[in-house]
Amino acid sequence: MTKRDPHLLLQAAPFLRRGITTPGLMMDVLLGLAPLVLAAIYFFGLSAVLVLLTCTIGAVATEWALSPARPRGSSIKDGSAILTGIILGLCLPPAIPLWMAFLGGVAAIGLGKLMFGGLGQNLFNPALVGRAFLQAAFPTAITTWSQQGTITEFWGLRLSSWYVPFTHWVPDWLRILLEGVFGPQVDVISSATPLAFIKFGGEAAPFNNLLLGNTAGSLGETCALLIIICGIILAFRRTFDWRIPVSILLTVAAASGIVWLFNHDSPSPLYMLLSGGLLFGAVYMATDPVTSPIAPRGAWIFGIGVGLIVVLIRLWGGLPEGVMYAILLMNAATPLIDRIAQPRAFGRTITGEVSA
Amino acid sequence: MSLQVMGKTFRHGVHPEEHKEQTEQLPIQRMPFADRFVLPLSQHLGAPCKPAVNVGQRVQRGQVVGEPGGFVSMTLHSPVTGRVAAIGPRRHPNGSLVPCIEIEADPYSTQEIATSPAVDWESLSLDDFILHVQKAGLVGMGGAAFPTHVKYKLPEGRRCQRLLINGCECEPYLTCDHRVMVEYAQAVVRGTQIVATKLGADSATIGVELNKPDAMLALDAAIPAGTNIRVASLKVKYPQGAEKMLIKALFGEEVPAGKLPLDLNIVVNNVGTMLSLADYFDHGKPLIERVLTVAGPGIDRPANLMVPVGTPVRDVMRHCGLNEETRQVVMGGPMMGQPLASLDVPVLKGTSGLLAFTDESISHAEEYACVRCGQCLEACGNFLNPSRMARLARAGRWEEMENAHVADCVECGACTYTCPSGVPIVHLIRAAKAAIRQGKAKAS
Amino acid sequence: MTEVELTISSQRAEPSPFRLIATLGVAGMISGLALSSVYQITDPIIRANNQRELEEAVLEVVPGAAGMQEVVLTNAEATKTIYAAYDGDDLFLGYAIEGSTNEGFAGQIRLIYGYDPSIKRVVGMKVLESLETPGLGDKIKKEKNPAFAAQFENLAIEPTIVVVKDGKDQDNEIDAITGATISSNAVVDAINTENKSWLQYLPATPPAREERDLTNEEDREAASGEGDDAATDGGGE
Amino acid sequence: MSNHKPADPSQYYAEFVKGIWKENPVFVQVLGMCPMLAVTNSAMNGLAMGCATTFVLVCSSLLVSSLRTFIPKQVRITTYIIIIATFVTMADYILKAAVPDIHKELGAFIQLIVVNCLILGRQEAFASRNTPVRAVCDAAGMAIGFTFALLCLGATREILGSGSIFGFSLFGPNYEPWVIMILPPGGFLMLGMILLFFNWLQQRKLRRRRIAGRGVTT
Repeated sequence: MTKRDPHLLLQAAPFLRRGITTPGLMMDVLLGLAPLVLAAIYFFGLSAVLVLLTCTIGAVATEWALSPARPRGSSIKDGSAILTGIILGLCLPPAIPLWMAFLGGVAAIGLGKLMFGGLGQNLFNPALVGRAFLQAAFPTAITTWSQQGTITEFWGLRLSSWYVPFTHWVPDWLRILLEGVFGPQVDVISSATPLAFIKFGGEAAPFNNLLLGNTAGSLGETCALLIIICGIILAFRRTFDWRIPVSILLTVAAASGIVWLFNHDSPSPLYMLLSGGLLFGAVYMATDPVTSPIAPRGAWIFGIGVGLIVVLIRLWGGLPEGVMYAILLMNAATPLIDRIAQPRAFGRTITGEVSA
Repeated sequence: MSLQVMGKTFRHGVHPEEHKEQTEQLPIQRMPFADRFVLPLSQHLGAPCKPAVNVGQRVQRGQVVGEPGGFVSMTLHSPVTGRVAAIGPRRHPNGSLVPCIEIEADPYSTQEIATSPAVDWESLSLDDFILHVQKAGLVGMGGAAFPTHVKYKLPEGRRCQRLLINGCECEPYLTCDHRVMVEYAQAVVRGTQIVATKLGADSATIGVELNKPDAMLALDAAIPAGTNIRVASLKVKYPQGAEKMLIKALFGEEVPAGKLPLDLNIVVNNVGTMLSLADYFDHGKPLIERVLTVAGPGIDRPANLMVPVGTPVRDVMRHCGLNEETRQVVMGGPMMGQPLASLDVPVLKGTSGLLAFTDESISHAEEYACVRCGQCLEACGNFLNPSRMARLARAGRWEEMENAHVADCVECGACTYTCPSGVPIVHLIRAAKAAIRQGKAKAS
Repeated sequence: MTEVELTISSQRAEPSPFRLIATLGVAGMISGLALSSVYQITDPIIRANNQRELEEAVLEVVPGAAGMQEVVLTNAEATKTIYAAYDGDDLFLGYAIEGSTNEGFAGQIRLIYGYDPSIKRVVGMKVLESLETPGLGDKIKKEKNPAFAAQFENLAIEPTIVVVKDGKDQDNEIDAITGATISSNAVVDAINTENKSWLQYLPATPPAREERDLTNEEDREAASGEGDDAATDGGGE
Repeated sequence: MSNHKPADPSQYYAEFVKGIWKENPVFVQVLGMCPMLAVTNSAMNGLAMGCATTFVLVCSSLLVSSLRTFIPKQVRITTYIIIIATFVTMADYILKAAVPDIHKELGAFIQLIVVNCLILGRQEAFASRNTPVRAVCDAAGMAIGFTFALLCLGATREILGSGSIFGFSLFGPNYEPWVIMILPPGGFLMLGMILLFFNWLQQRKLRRRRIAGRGVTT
C-alpha cells in the first residue's frame, strides 16, 4: 500500500525552468556578433570569411580533440568554442596567414580553456589568450594591418592568407592556382591603425571614419557605430552585464579626458573611445561571464581597472593598443575581486555581520 | 477605494510563468469523504503529538485524536466520523515512514462536526488565546506548517506592532489562497481582526499580488469601517511569499539574518490560517480541512478543493481525473514543492496544492558547465551567491559555505529556476545544509 | 680510557668553533688560490677578446678600414674615447663612435657607428648590445635584418637623422622597422645624441697614424704572447 | 654508508644511468628550472649551459665526496657553496675566454649555477654520503641528464623560434619564426609540453605493464 508508484519521476524542486540555456546565451552573443561579421566581410572581403572560418575550425577541432568529456565532443554543444573562434577571428588583422589563425584557435581553446579544466574553469578569456599567443609568437604578422580599399574587389584575396604553414611564402603553383580561381591576389600594403598613427607621430583619423569603420584595424573592431548598437541591444537582452562595458568606457573617457585637459597633444577622449579595439573589447571580451566578476560591485571594479590600464598602456606604454592586456590583467584579478565584492546578503551588513 | 495601483516589491527575484489561469476562476468545491484517512502525528514543525485514542475506538469528526507533545506541538483532530483502524507507521509525503493514526470513515455517518460552541475570544487573556489556537490545531498553511500559536507567544521586550497577512501566493499554479480571499473574504478579515486585537497590533496589512485584483476588491469590501486593516498591493514576483521578502517589499525593512520577523515587531500569517482561525473562534471548528489547488497538465478536471486533512492523495487525484500521461506528482507549489514517490500519502495541514506534470511539461534541464553568468545572483532575494554555493557544495567545502551564509538560504529555488546551465543549485544547497547539520551533530 | 672515548665522541658531535672556522678558512683559501690562478691564465685572453671585438666593430662600421687608434675628446663636462680608423696605407677614413640609449623597447641599446667628417655622413652602424624583442625589435641588428643597418651606410646627419614610416626619400631619413618603431627610434636617437655632443669637438685635422698599434698582425701576435703587456697597452680604459 | 660494500662496476653503471632517464633532474625531478627556462632559447646555449653545469657538478661532487669525512656537519652547506662557487667562477672565466659569444648570451646565468638546486642537492643527498667514484658516476649521470634536457628544450625552442638548429637554418629564408618560443613564455610552454609528453610516456608504460601483468595472471 505504501509502495512507490513506479511510473512517478522523482526530481528535486523547482519543477519549472526559465527555459533559457547556456547554448542559448551563446547563440545570443553569436547573433549579436553577426552584424560585426557582416561588416567585416563588407570591409575586408572574402579574407574576413576565411580568417573567421579558420579560427573557428581551429577552436572547435581543439575542443573536440582535447576535451576529456565523454562522449568525446559533447562539450562542443554548449557553443562556447564556436564563440571563442569567432571572437578571436574578429580581433585579428584581415591579412593574417590562415595557418596562424588556425594556430590561434588551437591556442585559445587549448591554452586558454581546456588547460584550466574546460568551460567555466578558465581564468582568462580564451579568445584573448589565443590573440595574446599570436601576438607573442608572430608579432609582425599580427601588427600588419591592411588598409581597406587596397582591395577593391570582394573576391580579391590577400596573398598573405595563403602562406604555407610555418613560412611566409606562397609557392608559385599555388599563386597561379589562386589567381585562376579568385582573380588577382594582392600583396599587403601595410597601414598604421588610427592609434598607431597618433602614437608614433602622425595625423589622427577623421571621426566619421572611426565611427563607420573606414580605417585599418582588426576585422571586427573598426566600425564603432555597429559595435555600440549591437552592444546596446545585447545589454537590453541582458546577455551580458552592462556594468562592465559602461564602466570601462566611462573610465577611459574620464582618465583620458583629464590627461587631455592638461596636454592637448594626447588623443582626445572621444578618439580614445572610438579607436582601436576598445569598444569591441569592452562589449564582447571583457563581458565574458566566466572571466569577469559575477557580482555587480565586482563588475564596476573590473571595468574601472580595465579602463585605467587601457589608458596607461595607450598613453605611456610602449604599445599603441592595450585593450587585450588590460582585459587579461583584470581577468587575473577576477578571483580576487570576486572575493572582496560579494553581494551584501539580505539582513546583513556589507561585511557579512548580521545587521542590527 | 484605498487600493494602490502601483505595487511594491523587493529587489531581485524571478518571474516564472504563472499558470494560474487553469484554476483561478474556479470556486472552491468540497471533496467527498474518502474511505480511509491517514493522520501523521507530526504535520507541523516541532514535537509530534501523542495519540489520544485507541485502535478500534469510534471517533467523531472534529474530535481530538492527538494531544500536543509540548509547547511547539499541536492538537490533532479527526477529519471524519469513523473508527480508528490502526496506529502505526505510514508513508509521509516526504518518503519516510512516520507514526500515523489511520481512521476508517463511517459511510453512514452524517459527518456532523463535534464542536464546542463559538469561543468568546474577546474575554480571553493572551495566554488563554494562545492555548486556544493550539487547541484548534492551527499551523501556517502557506506550506511550512509552523505552529501558529508559537508565533503569538511574544518574547520579552517584543510586541506585535504590525500584523502582516500573507496573500501573495507567488508560487505558480496555486490559486487556493486566491479563492479563499475571494470567497471567504469576510472570514479572513475577521480572523485578521481577532489576531490583531488579541496581539494588540497597531495595524494589520494584507499583502496581495497584483494578479489577484478580485481578491483585493473582495477583501477591501470586507474590511469594516474604523478598523486599521488595509490591503496592500504587490508586484507579481517570486518568492514574494517568503515572509522576509514580503516584509522588505511592504515595509522596506530587512529582517536581520538568522532572526525572525518578531525582531522587527512584525507577525506574519497566511490568509488560509486566518480563515481557519476565524472558523474556530466563530464556529468552534478546528483545523480539520483545508483548501488546496489541484492542477497541472496531468489533471483532467483542475479544481480548488476543500479537502479533509488526511485524505489520501490518490483519492484527490482520482476525484480530479489524473490522466495517463502524468509522470510527476508534486505536493505544494512547483518551485518549492515535494515530489511524491507514491500517491498513497495523505494531504497534510500544510498542503497547498497537488500538481501533476506530464512528460512534455516537465522541464528536463540539461546540465552544462556553469559559466558564472550571474543570473542566479540576480534571482536570489537573499542576495547570496548561489553560483559560488553550488561550486563549494560540489567540492564539499562546507565551512566556506557557512561563511558564505548558506544558512540564510530559504531554498526558494529561484536560482535553479533561472540557471541557464541547468545546475541543480538549490538541491546542492539542501544537501550541503544536511551535511553541515550532520557534521555539527557529530561534533556535539 | 672511557674518559678518552667520551671526549672524542663529544668532539665529534660538537666540533670546536675553531675547527669550524679553520675548515671554512682553508676552503676559502684553496678556493681563492684556485680562482686567482685561473684568473691569471684567462684574463689576458678575455681582454684580448674584448679588444678584438671592439676592433672588429670599428672596422665594420668604417668601410675599408684596416686599423684603428684611440682619440680622446674633451668637452666642458666629460671626456670620451672614440676611434679613428685607417685603411691599409694608414690613410684616415673616419671615426667610430660608441653610443647608447635606455629608450629601447626592452631597455638599453649599445651601438657603435662610423662617421666620415669629410662628407659629414654616417657610414655604418652596428648594435653591440640590446635586449630588443627577438623577431621584432632585434631587427636593428645587422645579422638579423641587413636592410635596416644598411640604411646607415650613407646617411646625412644634417639637421638631424629622422625616423619615418612608409619609405625614406631624404638623405637624412631612416625607414622604421615595421612593428618596431620604438627600437628604430632608439637607435637613431642614440646617434643623434652623440652627434650633438661630440662632433663639434672632433680634431680639425684627422690625427696621424701612430707607429705601434695592435691592429697590425705582428703586434697582435706579440701581444698574446706577452699577456700583461698587451693588457696595459690595449685596455686603455 | 655504502663504502663498506665491495665495489661492483654494475653498481657504478646504475648510479650513472639513473640520472639520464629514470631520475632525470628536469623531466622527473623538475629541478633547476631557473637556468632551464632562462637560457634554452637555442640549442647551443642549452648545450653550453649544460656543459658548464656538468663541469661544476662533477668537480664539486668529486671534491665534496673526497672531503666528506673532514667537513664538520655544521658548516657543510657553507663549504659546499664555497666549493661550488669556486668551480662556477672558474667555468665563468673559462667560457669567457674560450667562447665569448656564447658567454655573452648566457650572461648572469653562468654565475647563477651556484644556486641551482640540482647541484647543491646532489652534494647534500649523494656526494656527501658516498665514495668519490660513486659520487662522480652519479654527478655525471645527473649532469648528462640535465644537459640532455636543456638540449631538448633548446633545440625545440630554436627550431620553432628561429627555424634553425645550432645556428643552421632548417627551413630556408621563408620560415616564419614563432617569436614566443625564444621569449620566456615560450620556455614555459615548451617545458609544459615536454613534461606532458614525459607523463604520457610514463602512464603508457604503466598501462602496458598492467596489461602485461594481467596477461601473466590469467
